[in-house]
Amino acid sequence: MASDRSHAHAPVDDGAVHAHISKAQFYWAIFGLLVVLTIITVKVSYYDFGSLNIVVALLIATIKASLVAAFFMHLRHDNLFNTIAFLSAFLFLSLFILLTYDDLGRRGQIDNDYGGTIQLDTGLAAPGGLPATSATANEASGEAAPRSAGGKGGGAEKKE
Amino acid sequence: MNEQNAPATYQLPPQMSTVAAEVDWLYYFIYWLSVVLFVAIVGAMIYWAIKYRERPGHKAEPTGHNLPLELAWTIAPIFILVFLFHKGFQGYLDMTIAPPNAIEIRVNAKQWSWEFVYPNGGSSDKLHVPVHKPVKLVMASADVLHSFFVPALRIKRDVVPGMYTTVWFEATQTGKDDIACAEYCGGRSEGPGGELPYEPTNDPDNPYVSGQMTGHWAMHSRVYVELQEDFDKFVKSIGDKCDAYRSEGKICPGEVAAAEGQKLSVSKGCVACHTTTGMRLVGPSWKDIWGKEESTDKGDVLVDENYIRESILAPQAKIVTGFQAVMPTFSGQISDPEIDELIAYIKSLK
Amino acid sequence: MAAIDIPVVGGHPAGAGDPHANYLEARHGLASWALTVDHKRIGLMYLTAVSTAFLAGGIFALLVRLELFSRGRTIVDAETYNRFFTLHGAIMVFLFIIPSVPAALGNFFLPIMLGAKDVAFPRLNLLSFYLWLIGASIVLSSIVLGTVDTGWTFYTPYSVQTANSVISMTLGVFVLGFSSILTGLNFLVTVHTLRAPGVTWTRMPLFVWGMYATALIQVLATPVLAITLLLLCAERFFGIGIFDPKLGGDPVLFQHFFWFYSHPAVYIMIVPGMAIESELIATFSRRAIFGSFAIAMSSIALAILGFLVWGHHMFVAGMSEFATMLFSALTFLVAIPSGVKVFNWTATMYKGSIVWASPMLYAMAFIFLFTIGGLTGLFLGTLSVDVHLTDTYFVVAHFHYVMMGGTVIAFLGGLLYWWPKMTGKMHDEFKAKVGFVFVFIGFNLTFMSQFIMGSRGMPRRYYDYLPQFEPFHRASTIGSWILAVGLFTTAYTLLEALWRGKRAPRNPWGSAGYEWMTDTPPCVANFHETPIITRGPYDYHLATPEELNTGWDELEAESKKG
Amino acid sequence: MANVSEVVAGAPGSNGDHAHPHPDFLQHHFDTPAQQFAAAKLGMWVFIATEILMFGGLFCAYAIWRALEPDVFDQAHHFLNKILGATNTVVLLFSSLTAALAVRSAQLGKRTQTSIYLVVTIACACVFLVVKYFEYSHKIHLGLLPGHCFGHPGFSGAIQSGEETGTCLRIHADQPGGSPEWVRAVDEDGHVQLLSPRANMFFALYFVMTGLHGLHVLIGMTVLGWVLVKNIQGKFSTKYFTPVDLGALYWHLVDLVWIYLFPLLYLVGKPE
Repeated sequence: MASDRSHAHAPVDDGAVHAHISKAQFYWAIFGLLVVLTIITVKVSYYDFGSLNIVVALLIATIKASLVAAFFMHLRHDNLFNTIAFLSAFLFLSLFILLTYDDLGRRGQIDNDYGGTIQLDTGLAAPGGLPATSATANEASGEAAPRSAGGKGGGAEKKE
Repeated sequence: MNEQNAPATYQLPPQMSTVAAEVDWLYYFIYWLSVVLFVAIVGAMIYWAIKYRERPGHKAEPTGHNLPLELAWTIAPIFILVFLFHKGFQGYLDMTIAPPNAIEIRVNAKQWSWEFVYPNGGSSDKLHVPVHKPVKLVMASADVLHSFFVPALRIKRDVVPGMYTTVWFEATQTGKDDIACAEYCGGRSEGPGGELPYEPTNDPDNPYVSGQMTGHWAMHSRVYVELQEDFDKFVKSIGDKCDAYRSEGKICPGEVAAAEGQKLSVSKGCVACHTTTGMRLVGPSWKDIWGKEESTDKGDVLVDENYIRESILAPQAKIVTGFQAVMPTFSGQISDPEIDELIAYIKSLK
Repeated sequence: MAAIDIPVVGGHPAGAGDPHANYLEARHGLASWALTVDHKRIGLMYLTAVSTAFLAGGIFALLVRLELFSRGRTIVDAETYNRFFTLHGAIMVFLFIIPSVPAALGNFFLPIMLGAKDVAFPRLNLLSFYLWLIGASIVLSSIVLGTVDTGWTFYTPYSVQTANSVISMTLGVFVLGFSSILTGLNFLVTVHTLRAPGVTWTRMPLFVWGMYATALIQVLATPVLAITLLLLCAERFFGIGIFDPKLGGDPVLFQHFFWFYSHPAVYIMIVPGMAIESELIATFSRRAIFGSFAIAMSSIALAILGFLVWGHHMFVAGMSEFATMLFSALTFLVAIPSGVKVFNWTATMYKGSIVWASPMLYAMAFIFLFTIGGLTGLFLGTLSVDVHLTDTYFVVAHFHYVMMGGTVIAFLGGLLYWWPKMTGKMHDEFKAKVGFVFVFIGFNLTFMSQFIMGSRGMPRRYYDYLPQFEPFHRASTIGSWILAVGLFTTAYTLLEALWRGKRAPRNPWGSAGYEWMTDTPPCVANFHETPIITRGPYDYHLATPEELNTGWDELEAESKKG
Repeated sequence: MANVSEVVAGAPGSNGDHAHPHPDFLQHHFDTPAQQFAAAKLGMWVFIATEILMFGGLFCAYAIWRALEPDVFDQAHHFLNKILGATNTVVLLFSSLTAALAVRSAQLGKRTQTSIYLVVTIACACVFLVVKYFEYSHKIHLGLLPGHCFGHPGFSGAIQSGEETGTCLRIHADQPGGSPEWVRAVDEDGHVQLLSPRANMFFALYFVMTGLHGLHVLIGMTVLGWVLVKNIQGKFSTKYFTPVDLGALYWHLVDLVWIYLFPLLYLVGKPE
């Protein structure tokens, strides 16, 4: 890592700033690509891939994001550590989401009374929360219940 | 924890549940492990600090390297840690997953009281359980986070609004212990008449009497571990006597209903805010309130069945002048017959 | 130090004064402090600020202990008590410990130890200080506006329902968060871009490594606190319901959000303490730190592992069994780097030449107390035992042993150690040692008794308690008084040095550390010319006698002449 | 001091180093413009990382609630207009392009060109906000403003229960066996939908996420405006264009966040 200083002086160590300058047309090309991807992502949203919907959408979004980061934000020709700093943010964010989901997404899977929002036998919603009627009325209105009786755990099971 | 059974050891309360022994064994294992490590580290530190103290003619040796040693004290702990994790998780599962034959008792927590509802619908503010029988508590909170903690049973579990949590135990000996709230849930010092008095008692069953400052710490209750027959007697005694009449299609006599209502006023925590002595607390006293014209923010109303029912289910609807709109709704937590019984009780206070 | 007069090239910030002048005397007047961009002056201002916060938080602590001295009402009513312990926690955590070592001592010494003239962004550095001031005043304004009684953790739904000035408190903490981020960002960039020639990553002082690890956490964790507090405010203002069960939200989700910051924050608090510890042990053992690279790496390891274990604050909070298992397993990993550090420090003293100076006393106390704090962590990481101990005084004692027995003790040691370099004045060693004895005894009395009542089942945050706990509470309260005496003695010792202390030489402790190679107090540019580093900061066997010379004799001679 | 600090003329970082002149934009504690530039860039990237984690909290909340209540989210997302969202996406992407071009012309020292690109960027930002304004007002008109008054078209609920701390939703929840209001409204595809009170969560996340993003748009506009002024004053050159670069980086971040917000809020879910 001690190479940072030389990075700072790269490429020629005369102390002056040597930024990589791309052609204007190149930037326009990237923009065109981004617009195309935007159109694609809207178009595919009219087809149903079931649980893959979010995967497809995020995949395209990630391609767009990488284009912006790599070329508009010059990461491609920038100090490597900047890229590391940038990516580490996503790493820690994913840790945050995954470990949190490991709780909320998997409650009530071993014992339904533990972590459920609705009692299976009585159908009573836990006090202090939204009244159960909102769930039952939901069925009445012909929609799927927002949360199955299994509560959060149930919701998660449905997804898996 | 309490006067009957003094702490089992200097550090830990008496063992009254099947998991206690396991937990305590692990506790003392870690304890002695720590003592050994602590003595080794601090001992070496002090010994060297004296042996190699700066003095004329003594010079520090340049630090060498000892990779094996460093690797040793990096890797060796891993084995201990894996062992601790394994034992700890085992114990945790034992106290989390209740056996299917467990008696189910519902626990309703609210600021600042516990209510225990038994399979026959009867409820009390103290927990009675049979000895040598697995008991599963299904807990819910009406307002904020609470935590159900019984030291001698080695169990603790947060009670979360909008979600059910459970905890189970099997008591190994008859006796008593304290139930404490272990998750901070606020407090109250001010009544409408200004600052509330405060004087704890030495009665282990009721150290904090109602009508005083209350809060997180005062959410105290007791667990009584009894022989099966005593437990059965107790459950029967709190069972709803009016049910008997209703089951025969008869109307429950006023005085019986009133007696049931009185029990409810305690178990539902009404007494925390409403006295029956005429003393003014957070809410109006129930003494002589029946049939009275009360002035509310929505004009005068007659205190009758309808008004009381409404005040229990939708407390915010009409607020008696001079009182705050602080009462939570009991809708979903109290049955119609129970409301009738409370009404009968309030009637009887005339 | 050979002052070869070569003008420091490059524009100097308006009013930094002559780069070769003593930074304290380079310029005078209030503006020269209020508008300074000199990291040393900013460090001093931070030091004053956090010390004031420490005093405030300490007073609340004493009040809390006093209320608990006997059963029933002792001095205040229940709600006031709840506000006291909330303020104690919030002030100590957000106003004192988090900025204490990095922003005060780190600001002062990190650039010097790198041979740099300043931190990378001096103006941001000053901004961070003023953000601290603003944040602190908002937090304290909440006292006037009704005072928060939620505990420093602001757990929902209570924090949404309670009729207190939660918003001003959270907004204040929000601002403080930015001040902390700016400090961390500054340190990261400084370490990466401003190391003097020869200061390779392996030669970087362990104090700098600690600051670097801390900065990583500050930068990566604090933003999540910011969004958490914003959501909490939105919850109170509009009731958007993400954390409020009444609206379909989940209060346990709030705890995840809160602890994703606040657990790493624990390492923002302790890693700097460890960083100081390494410097003290090396200097007063006259010996390179044993396995110093391992210590550096363990700081980084702590910084990263710190992000994976937040769930151990929530073992009984209603988490899924899966998450509980995972978090418990990950939690144990933290023990390894912590252990490595303690072992290495102890091993360093072996065959050293131990100087029983006041900073070294604190350094040894650190090992003593931090070992207890760390080992009691094993109880709490072990699930089945934690179920019994969590939310009791055992936890309170545990984190005080780590936070106060670790960070604060190291902070005091560091202050005594660097005081001569910062102020140019030497404190009275005897008074310092007396202060230490009181601190050490008082601290252990206060918190050891809390371990026992905790394991016996005394829950936290109680205004009143059952009769069987009274003796322990009594002992704890008396201990807090002894502790207070010790702290005031130490504070007096340091302040007394300012007007009565004798002039300090360049290297009063005879250390080989880089920071001692420049003037006492340092010149505005830190070094008269950028140093070329050719040895490690602890290489006593490579350091020349001239470097290790304390300079006391020269001062003697001078004073005889003059 | 012998071997710790000595003067080596010309050694990188030495104060005695006269190898290159120190222009006035070079701060006292840096040795070379390159060093200062690298520091500034790294600082900006670290700051960007913090911004990502700040939004990260919201993305986490979104991920959790969407996983727990997929149906509610699916139903609710039909109330967002894909076309408007896509338009805004393209607008932001274009502003990103002009920002990048502004940096390029700054690097080449073309002052006027830089100014023009910056102006275009800021203009796009305004367009974005205007579109957002229309989207917001439509939601509020439908009564989809999350919180106390969810389900009360245009705040009317707030007025209805104005005397009671304005908590429309809670009051409904507190009525005897009462449930919070169900919202009957026409979604963007013209279907009448009956929204469960739990849909409040989706709109809470929608308004908080886009709101915080909108705030960043405003900040970005301010930053770029400041850079524009400096540029017009001719503070920048081929040797020193750091502020333009950093300002643009910040703007790209705003773009990045939106690139994820758009599909997550507007597109994810079963098509009608």
